[in-house]
Amino acid sequence: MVKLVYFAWVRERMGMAEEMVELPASVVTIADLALWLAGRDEGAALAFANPEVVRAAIDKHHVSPQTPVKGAREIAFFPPMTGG
Amino acid sequence: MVKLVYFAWVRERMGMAEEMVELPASVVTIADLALWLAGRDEGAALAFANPEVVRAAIDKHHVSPQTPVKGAREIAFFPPMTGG
Amino acid sequence: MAGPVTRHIGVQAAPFDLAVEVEKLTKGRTDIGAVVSFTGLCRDEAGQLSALELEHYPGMAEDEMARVVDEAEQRWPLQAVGVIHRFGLIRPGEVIVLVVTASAHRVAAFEAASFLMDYLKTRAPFWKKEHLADGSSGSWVEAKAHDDLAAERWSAAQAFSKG
Amino acid sequence: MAGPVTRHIGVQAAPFDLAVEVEKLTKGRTDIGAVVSFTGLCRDEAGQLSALELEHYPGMAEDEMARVVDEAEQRWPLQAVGVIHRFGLIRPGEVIVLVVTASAHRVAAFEAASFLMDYLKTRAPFWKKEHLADGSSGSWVEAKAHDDLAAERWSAAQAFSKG
Repeated sequence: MVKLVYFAWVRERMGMAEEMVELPASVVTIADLALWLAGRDEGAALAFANPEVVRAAIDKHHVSPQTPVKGAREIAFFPPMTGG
Repeated sequence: MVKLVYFAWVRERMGMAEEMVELPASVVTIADLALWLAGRDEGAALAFANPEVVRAAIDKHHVSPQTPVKGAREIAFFPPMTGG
Repeated sequence: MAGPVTRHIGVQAAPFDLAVEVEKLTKGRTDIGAVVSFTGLCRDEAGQLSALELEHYPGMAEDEMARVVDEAEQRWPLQAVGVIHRFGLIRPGEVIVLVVTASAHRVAAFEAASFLMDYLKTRAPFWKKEHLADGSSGSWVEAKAHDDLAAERWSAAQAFSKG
Repeated sequence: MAGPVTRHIGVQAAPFDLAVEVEKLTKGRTDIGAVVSFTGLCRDEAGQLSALELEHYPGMAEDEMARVVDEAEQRWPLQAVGVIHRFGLIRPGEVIVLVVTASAHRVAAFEAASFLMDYLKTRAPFWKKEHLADGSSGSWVEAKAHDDLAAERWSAAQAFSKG
């Protein structure tokens, strides 16, 4: 089981702030996970409509789409940051 | 008559903060004035020992050594600035 | 450098006070020559905006800010660094973010503060949503390409200096 | 820009308070997005210095600071600018100079503050004399070549942008 957390418009489109999921064996990278989530429902499809826009973090560190998800406890998806 | 004012180590070497002088006709530029002052006494000679180091202002505006002194009411000589 | 760098990192809902934060970092020290502060404030966008809502990723926000400060400390001879970022509802005229850098010399303080802001903008997990003056909830603020470029110039500078 | 630029220029013996000066320039405004401050402090040079004595050219100091601020306002879209320079005897840990810039955007505020400091260092008529901890009067601080270079890079930037 891995904890998924969502922020800003990714959270709004997913319709939730977080969830616990069991990842299928086919999900190896962050990009695989985004694609898998996008196939679940309409909201998720909208959240990941432009997957290259969505950023990800594993255990609170920024990662690229090619990063393997194996061993992750918490995976976050969010839009490009707009703080500061 | 023109007012001459001196600052920092130029003031210390000149032995005064200001004076009123009548400029001879031979003094046309700031460089001429520095040379003329340097010839007056030992302190002044020391103040203008390296004339290219001494900066000048006419009526509170920075000027170059080539600037004519004609019409000036107040001419200042001082070292390179070290404020800030 | 005289000992370790004083640092303060804060992620908070409450406003902060510039003078208090600068004082925290510099009080009683006689080796600091330059202090640069950057304060980011909420603008009303010519009256259209009633507030910004700042969402953040708790835990990661603090961690990422600490990593950005680590990097600044490695690049410049800093004596003190403070970074505070607020979250929650912020009204026009209120402060959002503060960066304070202290160094013996001014160029290090200026560059480090500018670097910290560029990196916070593109790496710290905060997102702004607009609340409009007409009562409606506006859209999420979009990231700006020029912010990415501003952050990238520091990588280029590093690559260059490493030759 | 919303109206004229708020400006405050001061040449004074008394210390100043960062928070008060920033407040003067920004209070009640909701169009400012970024405030950068630079504070220059007297360092004790590892205990060797007991004070700096700041001499200035009254009248020209204020005029020259105003001219430098004019130039900054022409180069960047500023909303407020404050520049204060102290004279007289200043002890380690005390403030010497303050620059505050406010703009809608952070790059303008950072660049203008950095420009103002570079130009003040090379153009404002102030001179520092050291008083040493052993009671002796030290020498006049010498101007640094790198300060001239720092100021010159802005001329190069202007020539380039006009090019």
